[in-house]
Amino acid sequence: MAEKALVEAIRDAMDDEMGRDEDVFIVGEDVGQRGGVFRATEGLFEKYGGMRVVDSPLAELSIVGVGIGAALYGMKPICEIQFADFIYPAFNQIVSEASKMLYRSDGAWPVPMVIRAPYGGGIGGGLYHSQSIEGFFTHVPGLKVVVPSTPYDAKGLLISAIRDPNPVMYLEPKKGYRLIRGEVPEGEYIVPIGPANITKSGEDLTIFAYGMMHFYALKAAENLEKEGISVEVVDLRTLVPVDKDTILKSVKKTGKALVVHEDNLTGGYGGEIAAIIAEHAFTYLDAPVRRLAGPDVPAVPFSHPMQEWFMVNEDKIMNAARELANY
Amino acid sequence: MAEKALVEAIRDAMDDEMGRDEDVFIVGEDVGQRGGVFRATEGLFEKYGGMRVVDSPLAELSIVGVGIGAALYGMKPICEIQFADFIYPAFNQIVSEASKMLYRSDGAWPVPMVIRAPYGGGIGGGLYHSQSIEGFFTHVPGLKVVVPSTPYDAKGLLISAIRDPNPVMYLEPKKGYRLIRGEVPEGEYIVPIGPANITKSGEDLTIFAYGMMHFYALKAAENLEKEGISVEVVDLRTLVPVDKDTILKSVKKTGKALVVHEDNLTGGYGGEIAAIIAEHAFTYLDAPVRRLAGPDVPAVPFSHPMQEWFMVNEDKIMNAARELANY
Amino acid sequence: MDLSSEVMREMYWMMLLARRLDERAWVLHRQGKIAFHISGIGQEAAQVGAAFALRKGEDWVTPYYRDLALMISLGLTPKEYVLSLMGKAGDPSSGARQTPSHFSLRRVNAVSQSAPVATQCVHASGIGLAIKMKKTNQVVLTTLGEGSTSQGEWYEAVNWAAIHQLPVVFLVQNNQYAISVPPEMQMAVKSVADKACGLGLPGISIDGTDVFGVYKSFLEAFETARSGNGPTLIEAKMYRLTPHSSDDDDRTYRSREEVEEHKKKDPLLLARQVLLEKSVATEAELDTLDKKAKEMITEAVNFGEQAPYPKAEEGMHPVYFEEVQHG
Amino acid sequence: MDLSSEVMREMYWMMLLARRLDERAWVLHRQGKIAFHISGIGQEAAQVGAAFALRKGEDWVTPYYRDLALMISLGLTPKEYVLSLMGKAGDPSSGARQTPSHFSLRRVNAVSQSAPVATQCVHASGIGLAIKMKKTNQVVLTTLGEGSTSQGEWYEAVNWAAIHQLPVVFLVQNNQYAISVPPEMQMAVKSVADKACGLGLPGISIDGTDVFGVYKSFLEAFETARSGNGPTLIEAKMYRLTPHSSDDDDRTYRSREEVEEHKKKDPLLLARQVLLEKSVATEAELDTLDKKAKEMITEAVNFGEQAPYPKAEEGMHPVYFEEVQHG
Ligand SMILES: Cc1ncc(C[n+]2csc(CCOP(=O)(O)OP(=O)(O)O)c2C)c(N)n1
Ligand SMILES: Cc1ncc(C[n+]2csc(CCOP(=O)(O)OP(=O)(O)O)c2C)c(N)n1
Ligand SMILES: [Mg+2]
Ligand SMILES: [Mg+2]
Repeated sequence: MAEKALVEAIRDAMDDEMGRDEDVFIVGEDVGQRGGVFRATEGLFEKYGGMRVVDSPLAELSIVGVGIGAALYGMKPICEIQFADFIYPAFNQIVSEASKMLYRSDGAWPVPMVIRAPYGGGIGGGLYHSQSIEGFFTHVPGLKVVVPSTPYDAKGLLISAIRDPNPVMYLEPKKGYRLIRGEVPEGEYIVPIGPANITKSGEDLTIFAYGMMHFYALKAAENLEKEGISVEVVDLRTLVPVDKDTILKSVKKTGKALVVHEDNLTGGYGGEIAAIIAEHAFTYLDAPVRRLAGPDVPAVPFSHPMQEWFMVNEDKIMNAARELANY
Repeated sequence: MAEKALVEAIRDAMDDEMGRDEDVFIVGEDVGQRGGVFRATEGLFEKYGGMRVVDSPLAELSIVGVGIGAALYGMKPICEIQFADFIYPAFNQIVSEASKMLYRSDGAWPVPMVIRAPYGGGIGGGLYHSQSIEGFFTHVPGLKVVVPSTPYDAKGLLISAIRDPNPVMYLEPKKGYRLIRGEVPEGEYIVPIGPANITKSGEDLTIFAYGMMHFYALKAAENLEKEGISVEVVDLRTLVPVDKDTILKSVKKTGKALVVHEDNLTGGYGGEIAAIIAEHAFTYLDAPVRRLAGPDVPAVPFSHPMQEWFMVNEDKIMNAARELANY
Repeated sequence: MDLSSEVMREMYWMMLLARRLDERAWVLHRQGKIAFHISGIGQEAAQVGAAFALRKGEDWVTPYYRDLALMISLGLTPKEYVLSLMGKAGDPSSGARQTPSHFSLRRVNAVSQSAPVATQCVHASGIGLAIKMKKTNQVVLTTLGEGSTSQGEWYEAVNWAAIHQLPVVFLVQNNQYAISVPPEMQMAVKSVADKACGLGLPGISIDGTDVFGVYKSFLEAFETARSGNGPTLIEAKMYRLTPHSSDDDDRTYRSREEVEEHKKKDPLLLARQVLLEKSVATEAELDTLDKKAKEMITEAVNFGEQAPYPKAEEGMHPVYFEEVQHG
Repeated sequence: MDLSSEVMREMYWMMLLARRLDERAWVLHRQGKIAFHISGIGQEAAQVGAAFALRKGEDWVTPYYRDLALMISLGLTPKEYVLSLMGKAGDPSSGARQTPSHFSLRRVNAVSQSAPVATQCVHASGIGLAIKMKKTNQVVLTTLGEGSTSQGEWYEAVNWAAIHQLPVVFLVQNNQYAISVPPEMQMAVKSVADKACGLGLPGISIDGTDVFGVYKSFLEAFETARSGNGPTLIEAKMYRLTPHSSDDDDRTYRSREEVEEHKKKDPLLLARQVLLEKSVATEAELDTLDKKAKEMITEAVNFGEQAPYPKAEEGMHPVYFEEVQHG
């Protein structure tokens, strides 16, 4: 099995699925000859041609809206949004159209499509190349939301997403594109949409995270182990539909929950997880459910000191976990 | 003091402020001669003319974007979105622009504007004339979010919103436009943005609600009183910035919290309130924090039985409160 | 190209049936038997003319809410329409989830429309792209009102079709109003057809009250599209003979005289005159048709009144494809 | 209208200063002293020509990220620019919150721009509306790239200006690429100026490499706007002589020969030739200017390197106006 970077696993998944199924195509800005600004589609234009790797006009709502139309016809579009920060022009097409189409037609019109978007900060991108967007899209019934944190999951989840008969938002922790490496099998395999993954077992508290934050959480947990704090780590992987069972089982075991994301705190996805725990594991809790998240400022500032101030990282996770363990 | 309907109080606030300050103007679809599809701007076109009550083209992003431009220049636009359901085309202008402008310019460019949007279901509006949108907009640092539930607050909060130097989203529970009536003073007064309002004092549990749900919660609480259940009701009024103090004080007193909204449950604003309570009032809680919200389907269906199934109402609130009281 | 008498009669019949059904809807609304109606009265010629130029069941349509005559021409039955008017089970458009006239009919490739205007045009371009990829010789018809061309969504949709020479025909039904707002407040060009030159596709403006003339124009445009020569923008000029919807009071923004004046150019009367002049039908025959239409509609209304409402819990599904009941 | 020698020299100076500053930014990037650069090299003539036709400090500008020469002409100093390049405290555009070249300069009415393209054009129309309301004789200049005219936002902005005859001039800097995508993939018209006819305003296409010609065109357009005769769309044709940004590798999508060919039409060289031909300046004088520019820039870079970073906690503010430090 080859070791690959996250972005390579993503490319593999698209390449494989396009090879297997000629209804799968890619549409987005600079996905063609340029191979995507993060090189996620590198080589695919050369391999599959401009009718299957389509450079769109600079207009996100049309990327998604045209994708929806093609999906209604029976195709399986993969819509690439260049940076998650630029998805808002397409908000109406995602929220009003893709996600409501099946329900509003009483099941007549499924929309099998994937929306891929690189997200997250810590890469010097400033306010508009660093944003997390899951706080919005996990509030959209009809849409599934997936965030891989390992190359293995990235490939398996993307294949699942492409084959899923529903619209799936597939968020890519872009800081990890080349930083996160791991074993990726050749060829076809699936990581199902839905189940969370317990990536480290522990006794004293559970950290819930996803994407880059899961990467850091795991490192934090390993360090804390040496301090004698036994941390369980759950990689949520699928944010919608959320895997309540795994979450509750883990909290019921450890009695303490730390929910981590880099998105802004208020109204973020962590509130949902905290609320689920507070409601359904109340009698098992030995401490308040703690959220560690990005501060409530518009987005990640550019200048290094302010960026570091904004970003959740290994240290901040360790501090929060220590505090919670000592509660 | 005259008794007025909610929509009249809203109109009064705009009329008064436009009379006092000629930088205030209204822009939106059919706000002119038509007086707005809900008649909220009735008579204002005749009084102030087409340059201050501007019929926009049918294009929401331009309503907000043009409003932002005018606000940058020093005007105080009131942007009307005809139905909250149609705000998504303007999502980019609200989230990327209005809300981030001050921060991204290090304070140089404030955006004093109001975005008014009638929201909510139970009026036979079906999927696209019934939506609640606060779940999205309470996750946007830089934006304030206000929801009145009485005519008195409606006028006082709207005057505050118009005078506020920040972008304020002012959500109008449209089912209550004519249904909710109450005393409204003539002339100038203010209800400050920020503080929640304890509208009924009680001992056994607290219901947190806003808009129509507050209207029902209050009725439910009054009924429950007769059953011997003493319910405290908090009208949140301002969703962002949230009044943590009032929330926590109340929960610490009653030990039980029921959070109610008609927006979809998952990722909704209730998760934030529940998470705040779970984190900061943990040791005071005598029961799990309970959320009662719209189900996780795309929006309110049209046909009456399904609409009623969707909507949170007095009965459902009473049932949830009873259960919680008996925990 | 000369139309056979049979086809001319058929076209007249569709206009007539749609008209009588639409008129009955207004009556049902006044009787309190339906909650909402949005009308296509005055727009039948454009719709029927376009529909007859399509290959029914093979070509695709993304319609809008005034397209009753279009849908009837494609095969929507009065019974089906009445079910949706009444929010009854079996409504093929949405299973009574959407407000009436938000059409969908999978069996004839008529895609579900939502309420946010112009979104359907982007889907049409996506369907057109899929057709181009699949190299079939289908075409797509998409329709909307002139006010809705103010949306960026429309612009982006047309832009895609023009760049990629997609087989899409954009029908703009210019009925002189967007609720209360006239075209001069929507656009600075004299005709919607003028917008085509800025987007690089042919644009024509036609008399939307002459069903037979409309037919010819669409036959040409579809032929162009079918043979790979790209999209066409067609503005059909007409007049909205009714208030915007059953919620509207159009006396606030237009005079009765203006409306009466336009009734003289009622497309149904004009078509009737042509049939008589060309001796395609006699007065008596046409009166018989009228009787037949009314009978069918009365039967449909009775059928609708007997039909059950959806069960409340049907509102729960299908949010995701996995929940769709098959068979 | 003949330009005085002094003004011509001044225009050349601004182009030169911007060019040398821009070139230095690329060097700083290669040296690892700055994290990111996005360049205006090749676009200076259009920007300086437009800027000189403005009434500096009185008129308004909503610029875009390649407008270094425009901003320098308006009074942004090299020191200020270097602060933003380096993410240092005192950056007047954003206090180092945004990535470099996302300009804002309140003292000359240059509004803060974000990264999502075309949003600034809508603000320009809003500012234009405010100017019309206030009956001043100011004008607004808004700029963007040709690819960005694919956004619905741009269309809606221009539509507003055309309908209301607002004093806005839309400058489209057509540099032949949107990252990797050529104009043929963005639009089906031959020139961006052609888009004007569909929107009902005058549109012209000019040589964007001839600074003095550009100046004349803008003087006219601003005069038209100032006298209440409405907006103009100006396409300035040019070539992006650098990669899209410091993150781009343009060899993946265009040949070196193509780039070299266009260097012959470098607008700075062309301006220099004109000055020499018209004997407005001697070679020696121009070389002295060059030396002066380099000295100023070296001084600015030294200044920037000495300047402190913002403190980490400065990232906390100002989210709301209440937090703005006054004075
Ligand atoms: C995005 C959006 N904004 C607002 C509305 C409310 N609305 C419904 S129809 C309409 C007017 C449409 O006018 P036009 O496009 O001319 O079509 P017509 O109704 O005249 O056929 C408006 C404003 C909507 N449906 N969608
Ligand atoms: C809404 C949005 N989508 C995508 C991007 C990423 N992006 C930045 S610049 C650019 C190309 C812009 O091309 P053009 O408008 O021609 O301007 P140029 O850079 O050539 O001056 C893209 C796609 C963005 N900034 N905003
Ligand atoms: Mg119309
Ligand atoms: Mg360009």
